[in-house]
Parts: sequence; structure tokens; C-alpha cells
Amino acid sequence: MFSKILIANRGEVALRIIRACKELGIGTVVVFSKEDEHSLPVRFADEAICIGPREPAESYLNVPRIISAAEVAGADAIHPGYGFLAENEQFAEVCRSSGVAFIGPDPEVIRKLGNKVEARNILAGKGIPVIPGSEEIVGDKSAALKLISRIGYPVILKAASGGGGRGMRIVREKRDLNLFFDIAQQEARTSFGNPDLYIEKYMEKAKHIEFQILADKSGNTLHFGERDCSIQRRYQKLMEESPSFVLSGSLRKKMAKIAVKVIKQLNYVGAGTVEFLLDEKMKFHFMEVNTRLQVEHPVTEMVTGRDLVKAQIKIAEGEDLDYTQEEIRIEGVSLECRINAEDPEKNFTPCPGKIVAFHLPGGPGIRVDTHVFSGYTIPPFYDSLLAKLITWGRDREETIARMRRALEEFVIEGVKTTIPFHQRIIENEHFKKGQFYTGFVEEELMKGSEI
Amino acid sequence: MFSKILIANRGEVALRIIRACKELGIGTVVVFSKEDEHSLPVRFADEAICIGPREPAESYLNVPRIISAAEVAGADAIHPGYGFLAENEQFAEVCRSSGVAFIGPDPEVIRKLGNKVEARNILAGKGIPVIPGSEEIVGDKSAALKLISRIGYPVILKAASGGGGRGMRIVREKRDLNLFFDIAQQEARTSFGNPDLYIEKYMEKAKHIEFQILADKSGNTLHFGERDCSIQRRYQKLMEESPSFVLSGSLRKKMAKIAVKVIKQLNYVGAGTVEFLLDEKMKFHFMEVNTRLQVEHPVTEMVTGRDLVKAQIKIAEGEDLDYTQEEIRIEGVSLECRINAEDPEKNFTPCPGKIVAFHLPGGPGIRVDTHVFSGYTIPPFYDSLLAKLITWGRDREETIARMRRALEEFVIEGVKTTIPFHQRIIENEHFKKGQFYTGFVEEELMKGSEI
Amino acid sequence: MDLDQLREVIEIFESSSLSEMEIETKGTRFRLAKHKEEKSIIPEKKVLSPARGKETKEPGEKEIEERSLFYVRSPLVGTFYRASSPEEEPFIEVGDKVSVGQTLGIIEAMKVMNEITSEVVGTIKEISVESGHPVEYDQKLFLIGKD
Amino acid sequence: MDLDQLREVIEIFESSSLSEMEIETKGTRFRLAKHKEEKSIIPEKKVLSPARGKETKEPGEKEIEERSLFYVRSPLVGTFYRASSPEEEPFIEVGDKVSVGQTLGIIEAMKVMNEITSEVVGTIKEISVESGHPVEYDQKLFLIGKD
Repeated sequence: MFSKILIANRGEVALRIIRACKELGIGTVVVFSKEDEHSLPVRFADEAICIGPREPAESYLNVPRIISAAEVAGADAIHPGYGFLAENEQFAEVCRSSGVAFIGPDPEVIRKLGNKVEARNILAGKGIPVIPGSEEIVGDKSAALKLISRIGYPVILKAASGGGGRGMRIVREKRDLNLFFDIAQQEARTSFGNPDLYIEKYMEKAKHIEFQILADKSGNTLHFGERDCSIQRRYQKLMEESPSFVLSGSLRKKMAKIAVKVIKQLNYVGAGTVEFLLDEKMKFHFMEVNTRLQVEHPVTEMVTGRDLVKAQIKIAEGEDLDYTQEEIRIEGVSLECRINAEDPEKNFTPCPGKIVAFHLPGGPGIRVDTHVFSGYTIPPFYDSLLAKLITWGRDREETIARMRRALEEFVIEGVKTTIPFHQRIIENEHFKKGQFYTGFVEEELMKGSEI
Repeated sequence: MFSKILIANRGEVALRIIRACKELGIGTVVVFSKEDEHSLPVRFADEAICIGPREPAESYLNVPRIISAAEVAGADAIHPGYGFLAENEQFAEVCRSSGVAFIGPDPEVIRKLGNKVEARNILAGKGIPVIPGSEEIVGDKSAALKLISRIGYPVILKAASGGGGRGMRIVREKRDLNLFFDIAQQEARTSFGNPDLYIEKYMEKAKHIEFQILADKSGNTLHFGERDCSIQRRYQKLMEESPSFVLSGSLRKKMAKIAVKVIKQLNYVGAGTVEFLLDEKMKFHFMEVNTRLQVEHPVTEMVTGRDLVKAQIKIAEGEDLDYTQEEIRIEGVSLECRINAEDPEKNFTPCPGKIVAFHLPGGPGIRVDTHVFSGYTIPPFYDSLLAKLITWGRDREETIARMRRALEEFVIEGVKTTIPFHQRIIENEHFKKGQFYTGFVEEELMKGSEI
Repeated sequence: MDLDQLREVIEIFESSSLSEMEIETKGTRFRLAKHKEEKSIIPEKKVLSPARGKETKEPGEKEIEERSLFYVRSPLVGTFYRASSPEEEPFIEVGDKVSVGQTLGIIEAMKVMNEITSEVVGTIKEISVESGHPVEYDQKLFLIGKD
Repeated sequence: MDLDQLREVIEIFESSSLSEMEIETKGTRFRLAKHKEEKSIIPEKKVLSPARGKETKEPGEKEIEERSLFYVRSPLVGTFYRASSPEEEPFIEVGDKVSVGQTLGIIEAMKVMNEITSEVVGTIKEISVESGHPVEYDQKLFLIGKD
């Protein structure tokens, strides 16, 4: 068993990992930037080590400083959380060579899955239904046109090393390609240090459905049901639910089987998420594998009653999963709202600042994961996630009703938040019927409106 | 369906009922004393009506004022919560005659069960194993001695109209009887307006085990498993868990069957709790029925996934329970700590005052029911319950580990609380092994100590 | 006293970050203080009960009440009536003189009519609730100018 | 009353770290006060990291630092050494004169030895960390009195 875990992250996910460690009786050391000196993870961890100034490159993204902190503190494992270095193969590599366990898959696996084109090609060859698209980097517009002539419009340009929506553009006609190709390359270069693009068929009105997987070192690979993450804005997830309202039992089984197959193919160990697009005709297509804990993991924890972070740690310790697929039961429905410090009336502009009042909702079926407290100042240097509000109910109706009253009870003063936006979504008739897709927020909800 | 429910209570239970109503889409009107003008229930209810000054007799216990408020507000039902008028048969009676639904059993049933001696006698005759004791009021010491000669020492004196530990005394020898009989009578008179006492055999090292029941108007009577409420101080429950760690599956079934039988015998409709004492030899004895929602109902909600308050309201609306006993599954383990504004180092003296800092624990498996917020002043006129902290885990170990870290995360400044006391209990080896009984806190934990 | 100087002192104080200042010079003493409002973290009720909606405390009201004005407040929850029946004239109107013990209105609670009587001698300055409207405990019903 | 003097007094008080000040001179008395920031609702860390435990900010430190004293702070996380090996003499001792660029100590991070050098000319007043102890980013290592 690990005796001390270093948490190489900040905010609510750092707190989430500290909580898991405390429950397992494992010591915690959190690294932090000068800016986060008074944050909750720093207060609640057993130890805290300042590793640099506020700039992420000098702190949370700085591999040598984090490794050095692990050595100084005598940590025997590092949990990267999500974001920052969570999917960085070099970091995982340095951890290994420094003799510190990296809580995540092997660097080779991260590398393979980090290159989206390579991952597509590997898996397409093994009978996984991938989205029609390019088998290699698309270097210029003429190569793009050639591919499009084969798969047809619309298509989507994506960064080969990408994620999080940056470098992505939908191309519905030739004109769009001329407009967007160079911009997308430029964005990919700025965001990921790699301008390479690839092209996929764009699925209209498709849902984003992902399966949570845990795989141990002995090859036991279990799935924990799916999450529907189709409520997005600019490819950023805003709300997630589990299970999906539209999946039939047999389709769920089929997709889960493929998801497990993907993970097994890769000799993957740890927690991972297999993402699919589900099109209007209920055909599903493999998109990618995320090799980290997901922001939205709590909805899966709520419906399965399993603590995914503790499971992740135990797998990294070499423990085997001591239950079978049949023992994982999905009970009820869970919904998560990401409450961001953003102004939904002003195009979701980030709203850093001091929280002057903070009152959490409570009662049955409510979970809140947050690092914010009354008096805390949200720094402008990191992301704008304030709190994850998660509700559970026996059915989707109860879950939504709880979310409605919890959003009403939640008091955050001092900064603008996305609470009014979430309130608007849960009152939407299409949302209530499960009729939403990745373009829903922008194409339907925000059509002709301020939000 | 009810369109508006009046909540005749204050504090966390008023908030609990408001939450249930909001989730059901039912309007709420809360009554309050002048003292509670700035309380959370007053802020969160749709409407709020001040009914009197801070003295309970002039506000929360004043039947005409509450009924008048219901009439003025046009409420079609009243939820009494727990405490105050929750088990008052006259109140239930006046509600009925005023044409307002009382969310609880019929006044006749409340009356029958309110007289503990009568309830014992009715049920003993129907084959329910009651605790050996008096079949009528014990008027004086000589009558008491006569009874004791039959059942033997130790015995316990109880108030016939009692509850909550007042008027109760353990008698281990004749000298105790002389010492305590008059005091107990006096306490019973002061507390319940009735000096009548009865006597029961006192069970050494017995556990307090109670079953949660719901019964609808069609006679469907379902149980929701048991709660072990043996962690008490002066007969006041401090911690509760579900399920009990010591019950075997067959014993649980047997006790549940008797509990359901008790409720059916009485033609009881609504939510009720059947209390048993489980002695050292694992023999169980019926104690009494509580005809209200219990403070500790959340632990049952956590392990069954059922909202008991919403169920209670639906039954009062005339709806039938639409599931069977087999569909009620007990999953995992839940524990509740009652965080009181009391100083555990000074004999649990109440500590009213202003809350200057209030920070709730969060993350997986945590539920908090509280009416307190930062800046709230706890008035000295009502009870000292600050918050109920409830944790859930797949097994008892996980539940206790979560409680440990949640108690650590919980910040309450401005008043003394019982948090250190709860921390001490969960670290106790006997507690961890489930080896505790109603006298545990006073006879073992506090032996030779300040707490 | 030099008021211009006072104005200047206040200006200096206001533009500073100080929260308190005392100056004593040549027989004159200034004490200036800024107090921060302590805000409740819970938002104000969105929907007030019909009865509570009416009640707004004006500044200095307490002082006024103590001196010459007197509020008659509701001793209970119920429905307020200004007359003994819809056909009758109201018991009193604004401007009427009232004596101690005189009936001002009625509050119906649980089918019982409770008379509201005056505790002072004076003139009705204001009737705060409309007839037929619900009232809560301690709600203001009448304002009387004491004689 | 001399308002210019008042302004100057306030200015001096504001730029200080004081929370209260009283002055009485030639028949004039000033009392100035600043109120403390509200307290964080989260309790202080019970267990500080070994490195952070050492850092305690004394009042007025900022001023001192600006004028004649200079803190050398750690630019990275690692283990601090006062000598190049356990057998060697420490690079410097309290009281030693140091010049710009002179090695004061070493911080080992990931098996790499990073020299800590002086940016000023002066005298070592204090060595804040023991040899062999871990240090974090921005932690004070040496106090130098500038010449």
C-alpha cells in the first residue's frame, strides 16, 4: 500500500483525491503555486509544498519541480487529477524513472491514445467502429478536399494532439474549409505545440456517450455504465448524466462490450473512459479514450455506489478488482451541473473574483464537490470551475426535480456563475425528454437569445 | 394532490419538508416565531407567516394560531415534522375538524400509542413480545415493589405519557426506588402534564433497534429495514446507523415481521417507527411506536434510496405505495451524527450563539441536513441540533472512514459543538466492532473522563 | 464651530482607508467612523407571505413610536376586517378620534372574531391593512397619533 | 487645525502596518484606526509541510527588506545543503562577508545540484534552514545585510 500520495493538481479535483486518500488512510502531500497558498487543498492535505509562482508552466505543469517535491516529501505515488499533466506521457515516464508510481496508465498507452489519428488506426484494424475519416495527418486543403470527396460534407477538423475543443471546426461546404483550415492549424499549434490536423465525418445531432472503465494489472476489465455528456458549449461539457435516457438495454450492452474490448486491446491498466458518438440512427462510433479521471466521474459514483478514485489508487497499488461485472449495478439516475465562474449573459466570459457569500444546498440526493469557501478568491490564472453539483434520484424525474431545488438553494455571491444557465436547461422540454445532442446548446437553446 | 402544505415546525426538519415539497411541486407555507424571522426555512419556503413570540407555547405549540395560519394561507395539509405537535392527538383532531389534512396517522392511533401502558397491553394481547412490566399505572412505591417482586431488579421507571428520556430512572435495588420514584413522578408531571409512571424490566447491555414502516390507506405495510440507535446519552440518541451491524438475516426478518404486524394491528396509516430492545441474548422486546418522522430517518433514506418524507406526503394524499417489500433493497451502510451546539467537555451544556464560520464537508457519500448558515444565531429557546451529518459507504468500514474525514472537514466556529465527541466515538474499538448498547456512552465511554 | 473645516476633515477621512479617526484640538473633538454592513449570506425571500409583504420598517421608526405615534399590532394570525359585517360601516376611518378600549377592527381566526381595541387616546393616522386581508402575528394594523 | 498635517499623519499611518495609532502633542490629539480583514472561515493547516513550518512573517519585515536587509529565497523545491559534501566546510557562516555571485549553498532537486548565489554585496545575518532539510519554492534561505 502507498503510504503517501502526492497530488499534482489544484482546486476541486485535488480535494477529491485528498478525500479518497483520507478514507484509505494514506498520507497526502499537495503541491501548489504561490497563488494557491490559501486554498482548501493546501489546508486539508497533511502536507503542502509550494513549487512555484502562479504561472502553470512554472508550477502545475513543471515536471522537475513536482518530481522534486515528491522526492523531498517522500511520496511513493503521484495522482495527476485531470487537466495539467494528467495525460502527459513524459510526466508518466519521469515518474517511472524516478521510482514514484504514476496513478494512471503506462506512458506507452498514454502516448498511443494521445495521438488521435494513431489511436483511430490501431482500433479500426481490430474491428472497432470508428468514425469515417482520415487515416493520416491532413497536411493541406487539397488533401482535405480529396478525403471529403470520399466521405462527404459535413466534416470536422480536429487537432491530432488535441482535446477540449481547441483546434476544432465544422466544415459544411468548401467555403468553410477555405475559411477554417488555417485557423484550425494555427489553434492546434498554439494549444498543443503541434499544428497537425485530421478530419472526421461530422455527425449531425449526435450524442456524446462515454463508458467508464476500470482495468487492473491482472487484466480484469469492468465497465461502470455510460455517461451522456451531450450538453456542451464549444465542445466543453456543461452537464452530464448517467445512465443515458435514450440507450436501450441491448444497445448499452453492445457499446459496453466494445468499450471493454478497446481497453483490453491496449493492455490498459487503471481508470479510463471510452468516448463514442451516437448518431441519430442510434449507430455508435468510437471517438477516443481519455486516460485520466474525468471531471464528470461523480455521476457514475452516484449510480454505482463505487468510489472511482479509491479504486484507481488501489489498482495503482497492484490490487485486483475484487468484484465481477454482474455485481456492478446501476441504480437510479444522476445528473451533474458544472457551476463555473462565468457570465452566461456575456458569452460565458470568465468571472474571477472574491466569493463573498457561499451557501451549499443539502438534504437527500445531493452531492457537492467544491474547493470554494466564503471569502475565497477565484484566481484568473486557472479554469473557472467553482463547484460540481450532483444530484441523484430513483428516476430521471426525481433527479431533475432535486437539481431544480438544489440550484435554487445554492447561493454564490461575488461572482457571476452559470447557475441561471443550468436552470434554463433543466426547464427545457427537449432536455426533459432526453432530446439533446452535442450541438443542442448552441443550435437550439441559444438560438436568438443572449445565453 | 395537495397544492400547499403548511409546515408547523422550525429548524432542519422544516427545511427537510420544504425540500420534499419543492421536489413534488407542492407549495409551502412555513409558520414561525418572531425569533425565527431570519431562519432558512422562512427564506426558502414560498410563504412564511409569523404566528407568535419566541415562547413555544405561544408559537410552535399553539394549535389555534397554526390552524388559523393554515386557513389564512389556504393550505390543504399540515406537516408537523418531529417534536412540538408531531405526536399530539388534539392537534391531529383539530386539523381533521378544520378540514386540513394532518400528515401523520389518525388521532385515535396517536392517542392509543401515546399512552405507553395502553399500547403495551393492546399489543401484548396480540402476541407481540413486550418487555416484562406493569399492565397498569404504578401509583405508589408499594405497588412498584409488588411488581418488582414478580419481574426482579433492575427495572426502569417510565412516564406513561413520556418520551425523550424525561421521567425515566433505572432502579437496581430498593434504595433506588425510594430515591427516584417521587422525582420521576415529579419530572413526568412537569414534562408531560401527567405524573403517571409505569415500570418495565431494565435490560442490561441492550441495543435500541427500530424499524421504519410505511403504511398506505389500502393497508399495504412495508418496512425499510432497521436503525441501530444505541449510541445515546441520557436516553437521547446521538448517532444512528442502518443496517445494524449485529443483526443476522434471519433475526432481521423476524423482527421486521413483528414490526409490520404491530402497525397492521393498529390500522396505522403513514410513516411510523417500531422500537425494540435487543438484549444480550439477542432476544428482542417491543418498546413503543413513534407516530412521526424520526430525526434519524436519513440513514434509512441512504441505504434504501427512498425519500421517506415524499412518501409520507403521498400517503397522506391517498396514494398507494407502488412497490413491494421485495423491491426495497438495503444497499451499503449509513451512519448519522447529530451535531449539537453543546459543549461535550462541560456535560453537554447547550451553547447557543452566533455561528461566525460554517463550512460543510463534501464529496462522495456525504449528506448534510442543516438549517444553519454563516452568520446565523442559534436561539436558546429551542433544541440544540445544529446539523445532521450523514455518511454512506459500501460497507461499515467505508462509512466510518467517510465520517472520520467529514467530521474533520466540518468547520463550525462561534459555538461549541459535539463534533469532538463524535470523533471520539468513531475511534472507539468497541464501536468499530459494533459492541455498543444504550448505556455504552455513560457506562463505558465517559467512565472516568470529562466527556 | 467651523463647518467648512468639518467638511474638509470628513472628506479627508472618507478618501482614506481608515475606519476610525478621533481628533481633539483646542476644545473641539471629532470622532469619525465607517462601519461595514454585515450582509446575510442568504438571499432575501423572493415570495413573501401576503401578510409580511406589507411590513417595511422605516428608519427612525422606533423613535417615532416611542414619542407620539403608536402602532396597533396584530396579536394573532387571521383575517382582518374593518367592520363587523360587509354591510356595516367601518369601525373607524383615518382622522377619527379614538379612546382607550374602543374597537378599531376585528381579526377572524378559526371562525372566532377577535376585537382589536385601542390602548391609547388619539387620532387614527393610518390604516395599514385592507379589510378582508390576512394578517400575521405582530403585523402593524393602525398608526395612532397620541393626544 | 492644520489640515495638511492631518493629511500627512494619515498617509504615514496608512503606509504602515499598524492598526491603531494615537498621537498627542501640544494640545492636539489624533486617534486613527484600521479594522482587520475578516477571518478566513477555514482553519489554519494543522500539519505544515516541513519546509513551510519555518516560514513566519514578522511585522514590518517588508520595510526592513526594502531598506537594508535582503532575503535570499529558494528558486525551487529540493534539499538544501550548506556545503558541497558532508566532509567539506560550509560555504558561508553567519558574519561572513559575501559578494555578488558568491555561492551560499546548494539545493539538490532530482539529483541535480543547483547553486544558490548572492545577488548583493553584504554580510550574512542569518541562515534560515538547516543543512540537509527540504525547502519549498520561495522559502527564505539567508538574510543578508547589504553594505
